Amino acid sequence: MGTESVQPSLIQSVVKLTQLDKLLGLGRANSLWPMTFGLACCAIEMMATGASRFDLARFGAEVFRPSPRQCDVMIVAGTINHKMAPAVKTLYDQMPEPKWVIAMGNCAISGGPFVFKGQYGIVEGADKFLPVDVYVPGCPPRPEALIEGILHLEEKITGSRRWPRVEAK
Amino acid sequence: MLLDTIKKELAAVALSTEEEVSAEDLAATETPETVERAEGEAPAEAPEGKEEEKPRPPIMETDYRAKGFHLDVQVAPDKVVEAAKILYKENFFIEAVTGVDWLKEEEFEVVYDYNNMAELCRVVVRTRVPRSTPQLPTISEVYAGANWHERETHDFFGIEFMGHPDLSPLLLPEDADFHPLLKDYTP
Amino acid sequence: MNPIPEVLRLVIYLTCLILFAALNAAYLVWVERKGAGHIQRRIGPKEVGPFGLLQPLADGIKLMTKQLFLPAGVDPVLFKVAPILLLVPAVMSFVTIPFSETLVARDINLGLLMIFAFASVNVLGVLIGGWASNNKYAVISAARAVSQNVAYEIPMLITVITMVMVTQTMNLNEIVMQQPNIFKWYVFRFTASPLMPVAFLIFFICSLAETNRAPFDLAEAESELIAGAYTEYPGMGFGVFFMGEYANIVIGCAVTTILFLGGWQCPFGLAPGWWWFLAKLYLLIWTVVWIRWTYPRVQFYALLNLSWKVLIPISLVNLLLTGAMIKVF
Amino acid sequence: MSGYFTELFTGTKSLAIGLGITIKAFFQPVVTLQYPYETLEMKPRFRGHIQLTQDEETGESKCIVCGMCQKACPTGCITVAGKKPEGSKKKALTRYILNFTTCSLCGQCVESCKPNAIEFSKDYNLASFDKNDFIFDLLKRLKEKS
Amino acid sequence: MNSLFSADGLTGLVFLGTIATTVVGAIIATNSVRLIRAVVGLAICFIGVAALYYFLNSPFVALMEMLIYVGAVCVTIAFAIMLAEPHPEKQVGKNNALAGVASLSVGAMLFWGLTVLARNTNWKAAVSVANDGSMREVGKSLLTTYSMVFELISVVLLVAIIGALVLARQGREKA
Amino acid sequence: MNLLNISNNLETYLIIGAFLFGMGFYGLLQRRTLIGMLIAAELILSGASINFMAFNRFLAPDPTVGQIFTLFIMAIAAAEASIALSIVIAVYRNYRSIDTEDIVELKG
Amino acid sequence: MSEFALSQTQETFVMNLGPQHPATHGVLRVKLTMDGEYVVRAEPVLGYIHRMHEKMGENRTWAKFLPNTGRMDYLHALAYNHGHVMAVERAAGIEVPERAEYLRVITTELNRISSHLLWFGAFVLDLGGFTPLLYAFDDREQILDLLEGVTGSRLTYCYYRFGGVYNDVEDDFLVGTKAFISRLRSRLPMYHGLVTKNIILIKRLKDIGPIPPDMVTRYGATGPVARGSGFNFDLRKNEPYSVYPEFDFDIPVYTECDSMARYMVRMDEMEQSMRIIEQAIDKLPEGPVKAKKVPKTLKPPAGDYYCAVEAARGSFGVRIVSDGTNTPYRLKLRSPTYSNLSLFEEASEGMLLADALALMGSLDLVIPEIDR
Repeated sequence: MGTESVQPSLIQSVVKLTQLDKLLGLGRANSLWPMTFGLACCAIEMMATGASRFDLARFGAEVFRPSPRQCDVMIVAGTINHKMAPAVKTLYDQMPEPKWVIAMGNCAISGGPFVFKGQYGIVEGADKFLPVDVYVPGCPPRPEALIEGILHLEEKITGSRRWPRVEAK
Repeated sequence: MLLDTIKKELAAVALSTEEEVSAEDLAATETPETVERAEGEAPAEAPEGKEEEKPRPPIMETDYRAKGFHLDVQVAPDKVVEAAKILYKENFFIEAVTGVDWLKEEEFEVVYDYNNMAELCRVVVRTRVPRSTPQLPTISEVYAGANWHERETHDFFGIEFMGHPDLSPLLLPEDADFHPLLKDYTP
Repeated sequence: MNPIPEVLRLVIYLTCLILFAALNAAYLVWVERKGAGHIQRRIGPKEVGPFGLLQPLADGIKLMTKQLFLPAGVDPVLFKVAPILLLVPAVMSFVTIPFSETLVARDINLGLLMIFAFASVNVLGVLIGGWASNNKYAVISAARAVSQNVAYEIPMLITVITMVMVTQTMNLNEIVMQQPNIFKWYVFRFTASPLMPVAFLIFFICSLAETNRAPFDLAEAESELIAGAYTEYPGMGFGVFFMGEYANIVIGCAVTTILFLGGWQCPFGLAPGWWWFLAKLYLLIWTVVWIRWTYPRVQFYALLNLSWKVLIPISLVNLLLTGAMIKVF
Repeated sequence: MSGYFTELFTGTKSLAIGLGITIKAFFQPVVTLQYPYETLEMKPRFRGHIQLTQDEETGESKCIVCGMCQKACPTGCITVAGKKPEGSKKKALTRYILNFTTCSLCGQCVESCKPNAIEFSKDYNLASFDKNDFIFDLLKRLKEKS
Repeated sequence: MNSLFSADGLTGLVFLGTIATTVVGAIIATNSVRLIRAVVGLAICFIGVAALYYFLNSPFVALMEMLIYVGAVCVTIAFAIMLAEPHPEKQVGKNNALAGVASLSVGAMLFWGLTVLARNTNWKAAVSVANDGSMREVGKSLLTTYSMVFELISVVLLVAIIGALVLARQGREKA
Repeated sequence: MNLLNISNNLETYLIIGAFLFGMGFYGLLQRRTLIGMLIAAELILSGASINFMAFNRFLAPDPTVGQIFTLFIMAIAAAEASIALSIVIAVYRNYRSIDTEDIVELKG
Repeated sequence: MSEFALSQTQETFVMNLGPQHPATHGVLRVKLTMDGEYVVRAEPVLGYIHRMHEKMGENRTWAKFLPNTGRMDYLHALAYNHGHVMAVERAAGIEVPERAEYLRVITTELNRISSHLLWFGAFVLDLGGFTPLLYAFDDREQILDLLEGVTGSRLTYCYYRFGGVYNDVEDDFLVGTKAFISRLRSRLPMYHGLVTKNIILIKRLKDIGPIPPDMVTRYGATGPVARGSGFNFDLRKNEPYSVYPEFDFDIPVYTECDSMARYMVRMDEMEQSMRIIEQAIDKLPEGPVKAKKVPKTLKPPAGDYYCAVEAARGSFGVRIVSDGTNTPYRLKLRSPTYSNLSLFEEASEGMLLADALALMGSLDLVIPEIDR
């Protein structure tokens, strides 16, 4: 697969909020197709989010596409190490604009429990080389947290939140 | 008893106490050096632990309940293949190959864990190579599964397995030139 | 003869058909997702519009506004031609399908043949798309699609020939008119051949295989070939492929309905009309969805064996039997 | 030849059974928990990020700034600081920073805390646009709560 | 003068489109560097030819053309190209200018000659037509007058299938 | 001549047939690969078929003959294509090339 | 044939499966040399999720390594917890109270069922069936709820401690577990009807991906892979640890050596695990769940120790080399799938791509455990 360098946030910079863009935003926000891309433990929770109990499909985001060309959002679920980082970057580059990144789990946010002095293997956070839009912490996060992350992303795209906010008790 | 048979057979390849190699090996476990090492890292308890092991025979039945294995065999580096062949004949399978970096003694220890499916009998074969020239023959011809274990050991310690088909990094990036599990490794 | 209304009629019909194909593709995806959801005891799309009915709209908007780019290394011309090669024949096939006695764009005497002639083209679309993508997965997928299509075209055509022998016509409307009630549906017409239900099954299985639907979705095997021939298609290219695929499913099911299930005829002989046709059609499509979410994918050799060792012999036996029955009675 | 037909028959039957199972599931009620509208109550032992417990009498934290949690943490995500206020023997907590982004929720801090000053929160659905949101000042959170 | 919007006018337009399709398809089929494009050109050309058959009052043959040529022959050729793709860069180098000109002139001369022949001959239409040439009639003659040929053709096809299998298999064994 | 009325004219079809024939011939000479030559051959056959069909439509007393001939040509073309392609595959397996100039040494 | 032709007849091409590919369950990369649809050589390339567990083991105290064990094999995290704490307990000579051992067995077996359920779903997903995955997840969620009630996490448990477990369980956990077992018992026939007996699946698994017994020995494959090739080898019976000798259960062994055998082993194992749990709940003794005499800072005597447990994927071994300090001198983790996967290259030779992937699925890979 080839790589293309796509200027990041090319679309966002051009876009001004008009009625049409609002419609586009609504369309995009409600059809976030994630990539079938799991790295480690969090991937299992990502699968659990798509499973019957939590059902990511309600938000139209269950279409896990295995090919980056057809994806809108990359859920980085797990630790990225130095060997994997170029591949992740390639996959991100292969996604067509507009595209978003959710860093799921502590490893993707900052390296998580695998950060220690003198570590030689991992990238300390996906935001070191990807423009992360939403962070979902946890080790691993509960499926609700990932849904919350998707809702946050929709909030970011449309500018408002359609769903009630849930306060943890 | 499987344990007895294998002990008898392995005795042929085990490091014999008379040979020079073993003298060197014994020297490594002599008290003065151990103490020296212990001073560096573990002042209180290490010498006691080591002293029990001092007259360590090259082939030794161990207390399974305390150690987790039945037979502990020390061989010369060039005998690992023979040992592997003997064990293969008795239907042992290889569990793991790994290294230990004895920095103070300037030596690598390479440990082979064998186990048997029919009867519980864990055999540990260990050998020591100098840190400056870490070379020993591969057993991947006997045990195909050792291929990856040896590659991994090469990744982590830089120990070279002579005759190994492909020692390129397995777990580390393809272009990795460092050996992270060395005690003196700093990234 | 008044030519202008004829022209207008054609234009209106074509527009309607394209709309029908597009809407069908969009809402079949919805049906698929919703059906899959309930089969898996979850809800499926729900938040986007009532019952998630606006989900296809959102997907459409998104796909259309997705950045279009040509992945590196693809053949630019063929890459763009391929989705069209898949979609256009599929839409063309709609032309001759009778939704009711009068609701048909072009009542062609060779309707059945025409559908198969056009249906045989769409495999070229997959093949070219896969090849142009310059991606090994896509190429393998294209190769699979072709061998599968070739293998299943044979029993399908044999069954169709059998049906033509029985019906004595290739005009779809006439075929429908021969089946006024449930006892005269060809699927239960034991006087024509005792193996008619089997022929129906064979035809249905073949149309599943021809449209690359599960369990015959080897060409799009997600766990093996990423997204098969469509791996490199971003945005609307993928959308068009998808539409073409669903249009093909609709056609496959429509032909099955017409040949075996009495088309727009009512099962009890009452008030025939397009609603019966659509009801039967969607029931079949629902079966396709149901099957997809039940079975694992078949193995490649099992797929070919099924065709060569099971479907072709049985359909040949059926052909001979039908011929004999026609001769005798 | 008979094997051929037996296989054909059993195969078709197995396929029909499969269809029966899925259609039965289709008509069974869904098991989905509709998250933003319906929520689960977290189990008492649920491990969210840690938070400071409240002393029922004073409303202050029970922390005695012994630093055990900081020492026990495998990833070093806890930073505790305290000082002795004038005229008091015990140290008082001035800062309790939890860097949740490196936490592994092993529970060793809670286990090691003798005065039960920290506990697991029930925050199970965190998400944010900024990763610094997860570097919690637990003391501040405690004050906001009370 | 027929209006463009009358039925005849539209037919004429469609017919022009058909000719264009055929011609363009043929040009792509013979001139593209990459063989896969040539196949697509061939498919386009065949679609045009099928439409021509339709204009020649023979929808049956037109549909058969689609089914056999586009659906089978083109797919088979494309499939063969996938199995044995020549290196395109090598092909470019081999395109000898002189040979190209020579073959072009041969082709052009043939075209010219046939065209002249077609235009200058005085074609005589048949006085009476035996039947309407419908599919039913075609079928009848296939099984009566031309039954021998029909059988022979089926034998040829059978031999072709077996021969193709044997050839393809042999190559595989050697490899 | 009315450009919109040429569909009812024998010569049109003959010229198209001649064009396809000429193109096919040109392709046959110019192409260096077996598959390319096969494609050109298919064009020649098409040209012939068009002629048959055209004569059938405009001149023949029995309008089934041309159609039957065309059908036979199709069958032959299909057989030819399958045989030729299997030869191509076999040749490719042996020579790693379907270029006609590479296949001069005719030994197994 | 001429020499030229001979050297040129390799009709192969190289294809990269992964590191992002749906069938590799994570970030395994397989360098495939293919001849059309056939696999000529499939060389796994590891290390895309290498997380330095062994290096971390040398860097932190024995206790601080605990969270790592749950993150290696996140599907059967408790077995890895178990392996590590048992190895350290063996080295430091800590006795574990009986109730704690029972709790360990109950939770680890529950976890094993959840692991097998996920494998079942993911395996059928590899074969193209999507729905069984979600049914399996439905059941798995019940287990996760139960375990979350005890351990506080859903996946990466850190529940066992040296000398016991983190906390005691309540009665509702035991009641819930029993209820779950009766639920799963009624669900398993459904799985068999939907998947096991399905002709399509049988065609895809029967006689596909054979792993002959000698290959198992040469590569050191363990767990269901070995048991599917006729080896009656399960550490719970062969090297009885914890309180497993107290229970009456069988080791499912199949001698067909194909993917179906491995599939059946795992399906049967779930039933056996349920038996174990039931017995353990019935026999669960009262008492403390943590040993009294566990020193604050552990300093096991110098020497090396080995300890292995039967994880869902095979035998997981921990080799500790202690130098008497509060951190390990060397911590070697022997992960079962590492050995199991290493035979893939040999076993998949000459297979169809789809079959090779079925074989890979039947090995039940968890990549972070391979890469460690």
